[in-house]
Amino acid sequence: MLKNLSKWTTAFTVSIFASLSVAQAADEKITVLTWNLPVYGEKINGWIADFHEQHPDVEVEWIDKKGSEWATFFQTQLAAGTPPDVVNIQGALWAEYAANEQLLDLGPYLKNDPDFSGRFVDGALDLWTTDDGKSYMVPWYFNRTLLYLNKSMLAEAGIEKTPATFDELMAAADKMKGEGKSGFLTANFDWLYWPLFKMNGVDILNEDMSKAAFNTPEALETLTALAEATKSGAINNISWTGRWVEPNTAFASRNVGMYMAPNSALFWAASKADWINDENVEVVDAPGDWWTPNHHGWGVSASTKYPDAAVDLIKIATSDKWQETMSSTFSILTLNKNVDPMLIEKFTTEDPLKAKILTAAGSKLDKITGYLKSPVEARVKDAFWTSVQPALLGQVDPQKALDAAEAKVNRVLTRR
Amino acid sequence: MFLKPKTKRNREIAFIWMLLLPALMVYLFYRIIPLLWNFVLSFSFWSPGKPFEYAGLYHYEEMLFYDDAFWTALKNTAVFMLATPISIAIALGLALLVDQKIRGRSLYRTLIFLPYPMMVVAVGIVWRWLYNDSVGLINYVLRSLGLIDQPIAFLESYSFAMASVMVAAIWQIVGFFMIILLTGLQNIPAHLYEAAVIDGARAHHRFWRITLPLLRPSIFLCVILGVIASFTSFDLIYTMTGGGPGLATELLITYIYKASFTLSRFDYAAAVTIVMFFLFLTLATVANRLAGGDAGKVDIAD
Amino acid sequence: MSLRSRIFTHAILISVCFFMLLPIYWVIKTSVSGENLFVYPPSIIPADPNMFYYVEAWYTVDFVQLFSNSFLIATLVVIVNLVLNAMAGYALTKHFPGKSLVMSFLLMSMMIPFHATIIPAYLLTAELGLLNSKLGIALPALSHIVCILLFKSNFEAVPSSLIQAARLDGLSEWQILTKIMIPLSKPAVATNIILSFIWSWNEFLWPLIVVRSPDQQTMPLGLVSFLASFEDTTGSLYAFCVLVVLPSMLVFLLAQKDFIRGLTSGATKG
Amino acid sequence: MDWKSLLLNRFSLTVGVLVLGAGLWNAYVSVNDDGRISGRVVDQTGQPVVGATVALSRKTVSSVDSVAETQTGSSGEFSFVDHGQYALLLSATKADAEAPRRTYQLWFRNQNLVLDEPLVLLP
Repeated sequence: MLKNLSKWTTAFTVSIFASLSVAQAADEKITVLTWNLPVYGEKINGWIADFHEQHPDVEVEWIDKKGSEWATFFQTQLAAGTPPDVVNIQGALWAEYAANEQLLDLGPYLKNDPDFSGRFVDGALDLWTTDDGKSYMVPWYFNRTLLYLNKSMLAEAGIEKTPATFDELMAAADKMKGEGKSGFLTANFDWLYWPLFKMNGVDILNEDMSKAAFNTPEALETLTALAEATKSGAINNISWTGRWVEPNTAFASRNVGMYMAPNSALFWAASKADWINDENVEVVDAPGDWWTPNHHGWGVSASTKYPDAAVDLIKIATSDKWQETMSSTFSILTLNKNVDPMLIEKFTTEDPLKAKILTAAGSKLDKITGYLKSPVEARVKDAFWTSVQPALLGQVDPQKALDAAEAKVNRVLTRR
Repeated sequence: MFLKPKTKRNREIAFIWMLLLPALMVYLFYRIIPLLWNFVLSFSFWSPGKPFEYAGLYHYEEMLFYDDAFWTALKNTAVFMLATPISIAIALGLALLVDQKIRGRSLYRTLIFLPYPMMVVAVGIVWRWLYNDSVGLINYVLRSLGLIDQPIAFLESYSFAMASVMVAAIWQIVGFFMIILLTGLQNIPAHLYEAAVIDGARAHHRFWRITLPLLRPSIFLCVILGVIASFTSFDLIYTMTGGGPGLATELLITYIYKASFTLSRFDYAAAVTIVMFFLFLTLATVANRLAGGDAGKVDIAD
Repeated sequence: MSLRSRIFTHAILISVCFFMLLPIYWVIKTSVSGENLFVYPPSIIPADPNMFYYVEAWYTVDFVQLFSNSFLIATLVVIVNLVLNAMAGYALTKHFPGKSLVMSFLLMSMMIPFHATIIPAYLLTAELGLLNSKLGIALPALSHIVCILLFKSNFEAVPSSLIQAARLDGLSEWQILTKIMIPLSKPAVATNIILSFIWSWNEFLWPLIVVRSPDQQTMPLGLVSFLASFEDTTGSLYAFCVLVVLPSMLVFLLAQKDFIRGLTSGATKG
Repeated sequence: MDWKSLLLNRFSLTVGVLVLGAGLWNAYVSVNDDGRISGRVVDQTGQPVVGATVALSRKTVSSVDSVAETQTGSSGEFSFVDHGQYALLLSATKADAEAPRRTYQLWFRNQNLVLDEPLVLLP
């Protein structure tokens, strides 16, 4: 009986193993991980074809994960010691992996290949360069915050001058509020709301990123003003609760006077609402010209077995040929010297608003704020935001919120 | 004479373990070993690709004295768990109704159960949209009935977010509980009621004295499934609110996930996991005592 | 039952059913009308319904691949669950040293949240060489404790006289399990099938981690990648939701008679 | 359980119906999926337009990709083969005149399509 059973069990186990386990990867293979681009498959297959011309013997595997699950996947792969070779990382997340020595310094590759390093807009590479001069990523596509003005609402409220300071911005927002209408809206994920603080001279951290620097009287004033404006309806409270769809939709519904968001957000809204065009929308820099990026770059895992091949794939991905496709598919800047002007040129007649927005997005690259090249960036963000969000929504006293945020952020910076 | 039964008994025991082993292996690999790993991790500093480093009670201290998010998540979890007794109460009411000899009762049973097989991610997407403040159905209905003037952003409001998520969770599971309780109801021997009627017991007496005590195993099963469901509610919270606004709907399980993968503090998340495990274990032991002691008896058909 | 209480009962049940069905109706309505973000007030009956969102959903993801992956995994999970749970359930009806230890081992396992164990579980699966395979996705779900307990109590309800008779007939323990116990425990089998199918079909986080290549993706992953490309604003997303949810609904609707009747008839054998 | 009840229970029946439906649908698709589009371009007065450029494009999430172009023939007719789309946009231009973009949704990829109404060039 026992014999029978074990025989049966073995047979069963063997058969399911045989039928369902997939043979593990081929010998030479590099894996590419993208962020939230399942629709781009065809084009990525194009890169792979180009790549095979150079490396006929190296297989390429492409994986895409949605933004919210990207980190979960990547971290698990890191833990297992099998990170994808070529990774597309959003925002400042790379700093953490770089600090943990999980990303390759691309500096030598950039130095050895002037064509590679020379294809990017001046200053573009700095976005991913650390203080000690290491370049961990190269640009793939670039978004940054701008201020979009709903012209008809501004005209209705009798506002002729574009707000140039925080106070003017708040005053204008207040004038435009009304039944179902609000004056100002911002996207808030990552640090996208930070220009509001920066235009009042508030920084997140001090110079050497060792301590919180935001608990100042200016910050208190800013926070109080934002909370009051939110309460009065001058600021749409989706600013502090929405993610992506919600704020974009709110602006698209034409009831919001001013919208501070990355350019891709506006294009998304424009694809849903016809009224968003050159006639009805003006685009300007936020007061003080401050902006926060929402950008994507390419890096190579430090543990890759084929660093040269991985870099070659990145070169293909950032080449003029494929960046042209990228830029025209998504109407997006690539920080590629040759490609971006062509894209803007193409839109000047076809869609003047897009041309204007992209021109603005590609300028004043030094006015960046809310971008921490810190390994604990995500923790600082979480500590700050979970304390300050309730204050913005009128749940907590602003000073208490700032104190709590400061304590938490400082603890994040000192703990291991 | 003496040896033979012993070997027979031995063989029987070996056979029993043969039967048990495959299932136990699954739990060993995917529950117990990971738990031990978490246990070790909770006393270390670690991040993916780094070696373990002894940390002592660092993470536990952090949790107890510095991390208000943990306490909020704990409190929210306690609140969220109320969804289980609420669903059981509603399910019991429904079970009593569909247990009666009425026309179309099997149709009612089916329809009420229908939400349960739905994928939680899809349920989250749908409910998020029903709750939407500008175009959501719920706001539309409330506004057209004149109950509210201003639309309510349910999932973005501190006061409503948790309740809104709980409504969705209850909506999904209540039919399942109803079926389990219905099973229990139908297994209560009819003669007990008949005897009670003869004794002159009123309806509510019969309910409290006969129905409820005899339903205890079924109710306990619901409680256990409810606890498991509150783990899987991760998907629901994750798709509906992501724990927000602020920490208003952050549960322990979503907090563990966030600490691990968003903040890459796996070591700290492990400590929270261990605390959560012992909390639930205590809770289950207490519930088990209340249910009569033998959790093994728990079942649908008893 | 008086007429009044009958009407009262129906009124309650109808309104409950209405509440249960409303979200489902709403998904279906949107999947054929696509009206969503910019339409207020929402229309109750879809204006100009069409099936083109389903066409778009179908072609946006490799539906056949997703479906067959999910289906194969669910089938594997259901079959192995039946075998493992019935075996373990049968073993637990017997007395043996260490039984209470096993019971507490099982109950303890139930208290461990799977989401907190992803990384070690992943590392273990990697050791087994089963990453990115259907078996790897299925492994953690191959047994469910609730179903083990279910089998146990169903088996305990089988009259012992029947088992004695079988023993006298010379049936081995294994034959008793397969020839007597399981045929007499249809309710447990039906419940096990439904529950393990639903749970496997809907599992989201574990496949997300284990799966690397698109050809191993399951339906929930397809849904999430759908969200990534469309956010939640299009009719095709809801069309895909319907397609995702349909199979588990279908399994339930087909088996529900056995499921509900099966469950309710459990004790009559005792 | 004999073969009849095995065959006629609701599980086999449901699966059978589904398989049958899928089979019929696939048969229908394979007959009609040559991806032929044919139609005509006319001007405002209804006269066929010769030599107009007809553009076939598709809408993606964020842009409109052009797929193919052709010229109308002597009676204003045009056709495409093997278009490979399940939803497509058609527009026509000649000199300054332009026919507004029209959307066609199809039941399956590469479905044959005969335009009921001609594309009308507007100045």
